[in-house]
Amino acid sequence: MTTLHILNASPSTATQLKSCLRVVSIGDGIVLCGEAVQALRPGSAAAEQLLACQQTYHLYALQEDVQARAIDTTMVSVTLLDYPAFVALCVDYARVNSWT
Amino acid sequence: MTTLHILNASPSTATQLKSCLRVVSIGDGIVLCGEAVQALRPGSAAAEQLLACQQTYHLYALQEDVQARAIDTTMVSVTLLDYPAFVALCVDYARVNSWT
Amino acid sequence: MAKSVLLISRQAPWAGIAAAEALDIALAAGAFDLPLSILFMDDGVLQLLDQQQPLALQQKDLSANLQALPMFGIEQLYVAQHCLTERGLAESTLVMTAERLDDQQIQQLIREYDYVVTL
Amino acid sequence: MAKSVLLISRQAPWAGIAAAEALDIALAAGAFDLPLSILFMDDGVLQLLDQQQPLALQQKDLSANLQALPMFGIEQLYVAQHCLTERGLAESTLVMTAERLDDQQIQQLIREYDYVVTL
Amino acid sequence: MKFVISVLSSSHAPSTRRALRFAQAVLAAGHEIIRVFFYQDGVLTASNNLVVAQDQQDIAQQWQAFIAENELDAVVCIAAALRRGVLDQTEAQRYGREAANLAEGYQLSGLGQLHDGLQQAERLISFGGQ
Amino acid sequence: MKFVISVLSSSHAPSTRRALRFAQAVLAAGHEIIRVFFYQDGVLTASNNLVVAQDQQDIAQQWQAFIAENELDAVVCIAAALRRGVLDQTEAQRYGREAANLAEGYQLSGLGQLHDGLQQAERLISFGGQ
Repeated sequence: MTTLHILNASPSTATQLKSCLRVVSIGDGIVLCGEAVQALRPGSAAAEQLLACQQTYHLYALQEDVQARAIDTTMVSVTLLDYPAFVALCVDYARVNSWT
Repeated sequence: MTTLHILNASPSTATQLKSCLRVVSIGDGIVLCGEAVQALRPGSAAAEQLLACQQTYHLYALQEDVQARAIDTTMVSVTLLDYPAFVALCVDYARVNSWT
Repeated sequence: MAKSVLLISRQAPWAGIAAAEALDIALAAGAFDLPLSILFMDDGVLQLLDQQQPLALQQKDLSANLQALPMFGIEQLYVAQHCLTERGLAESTLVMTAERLDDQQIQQLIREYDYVVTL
Repeated sequence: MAKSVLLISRQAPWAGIAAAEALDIALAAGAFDLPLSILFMDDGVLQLLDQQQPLALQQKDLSANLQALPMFGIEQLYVAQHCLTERGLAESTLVMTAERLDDQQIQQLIREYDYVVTL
Repeated sequence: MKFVISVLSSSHAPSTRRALRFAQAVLAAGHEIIRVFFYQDGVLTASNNLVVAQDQQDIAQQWQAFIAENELDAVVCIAAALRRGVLDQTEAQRYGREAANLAEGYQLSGLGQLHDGLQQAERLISFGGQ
Repeated sequence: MKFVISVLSSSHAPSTRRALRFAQAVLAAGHEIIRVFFYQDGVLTASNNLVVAQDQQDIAQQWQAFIAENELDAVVCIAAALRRGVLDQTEAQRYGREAANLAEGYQLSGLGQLHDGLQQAERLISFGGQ
C-alpha cells in the first residue's frame, strides 16, 4: 500500500520537496519531473536535502527533464524513466500523490 | 536614490523575502502586501528572518492585508498603509521594485 | 464500497481562488455521499485560522464553506502540526475542529485512502 | 536622455513561458534603442547555463533569444553569484558573458537605473 | 488498468505537455482512460481562441487531437471555466456573451464528473503547477 | 507625478484587485496614469467572457469601468494575449477564430507600448503573482 509521489516544482523556490520528504513513508516512491529534477544537480543545496534521507524511499526522475537540463546523474542512485516506465510505475504503487 | 521594494508572496512557500533581503540597500523601503504580510505574524519563522536585519530598511505593510489576516503588529516596528499612503510612498522613493 | 479520497489542501485562503477550488472538490464529494477527508498542510493551514476578516479585502469568507462541510457529511478534518508551528499558530484557535497530526500520523493517514488529491 | 531599465529575470527557462516573456521585454527595449540591462537571479540564472537541450522537451531554445541580445544593443548581462553557488553552478560554463555580482554589487546596480522590472 | 487524468494548468505550462505525453503512454500500454478532467487553470487548455507561435508546440491543439482520435471523455469544470472566460454556446447565451470559445470535443460539466470518474477508475494522476 | 501600472496576473489574483485600488488612489491623489499595461496572465483580465459568481467581486468588470470612466490608455500585449486566447476582431479574423473576446476599452499592441510609457512616465508599479 505504498504511494508514488510526483514532484514538479523547483526545489530552490518552492517547498514541495521539503513538505514531501516529511510525509513520505518507507517504501514509497518519489518521481522528480519538470523543474524538480534540479534537486539531482551535483553540488546544489537541494541535492543535499534530497539525498540526506534517501534510504527511506525509491527515487525516480523523468529522463527527458534530466536530459533537457544537462544534469549529470551518474553520482546519484536514481532510476530514469521514459513515459511508458512512468505509467508502469503508477500501476505498481497503490496510489499517486501529485504535488502541484 | 533609494528603492521601494514591494513583496506579495507567502514567506513560507516562496523565496521572495529571502532574495529581497539580500539586495536591499540601506535606506530602502519594503512594503509587505498580500500574503507577504504573514512575515509579520508573531512567532512565525518568517518574522524572525524579517526582523533579523531590520535596522537597514524601512518596513511598511498594507493595512487591509494585515487586518484581513488578523495579524497583531503591535510588537513590530512597521508602518501600516492605506492606498493613498502607498501611492505617496511610491512617489517618495526613486524607483519601485515589485517582486512578483 | 465507494472509493475514498484524501484531499490535501496546501493553499492560503488569500491566494486567489485556489483554496476555494480545492474545497469545492470536497463539497462535491459530500453532495454525492462519497468518503472524503481533508488534510490542511503548508499555507493551507491558514484556512483554519479564526478571527480573520476577508471583508477587509472585499473577499468572500471561505470559512463559511468550511463550516458547511459537516452538512455535506464531511466530518474528518486534519491539520499538519508542524505547519501551524512554523507559522506561529501552534496555540491558535481554529474555526473548525481539526485533528492535529505529526509527520508519522500523516504518513499513516495517506495510506488509508484510495486516492490522494493535493492542491 | 532616455530612461534606463534594469530587468531582473528570476524564472527558470523551463517554467513555461515566463522567462521568454521577460526576455521579450529586453528585446523590445533593444528594438527601440533604449538602455536596458538584465540581472539573472534565483532560478533565472539557469537561463545562462550552457549545454542544455530544450529539444528533449520539444521546447524552443531560449538561449537563441539570449544570444540575439547583443544584436539588439543589449550588452550588459549580470548574474547573482550566490544563486549560481546555491544551485551547484559556481564553476559552470555560461552561454553568454555575464558579470558575476555579489549582494553588495547588486544593491549598487539597482540604484543606477530609473526603473526596475522584476519578473 | 483504469485511469483518470486531471489537468490543472494552462496549455503553456510544462505540466500540461507532460500530462499529454503521459496520457498517450497510458493508452499505448493498453490501459484505459475513463476521463480527462480539466480544472483550475487547466480549463484554459480548452479555449478555442489560443494562437501559438509557429516555432512553438501547440499543446492545446495536440490535446484536442488526442481526445478526438481516441474518443476520450474530456470534461471541463464548468465553474472553473466560467470564471476564466471559457464558455460553450449555452453558457455564452445564458450570460449574454457574444461568442462561445470552448473548443470542440470538450464538454462543460460539474465537479461531480471528477468523483464519478474516480469511482470507476483505479488511479488518478494530476498534472498541475509548472 | 506620471505613473505606468502593469498588471501581470489574471483577474482573480489578489494582485489584480490591488492594482485597481492602487490605480484609483493614484488618480485620487491628482497624479496621472500614462498607461495601464497588461502582460503575462494579466491579459486574461481583458477577456470579455469572464463570468464571476454573484457573491464575488468582479474585478475584471471593475477594471473595465475604471478605464472607461477615466479614459485611460489600456494596452494588452498582443503576443501574450494571442497565446492565452484573448483576441480582438482583427486577430480573430486573421487566425480564423469565430469569436473575438477582447473586452471594450482595451487595445492589443506590442511591448514597445510598455517602453514608450516608461519613457513618458516617472514611476512603474507592477502587480503580479498573488
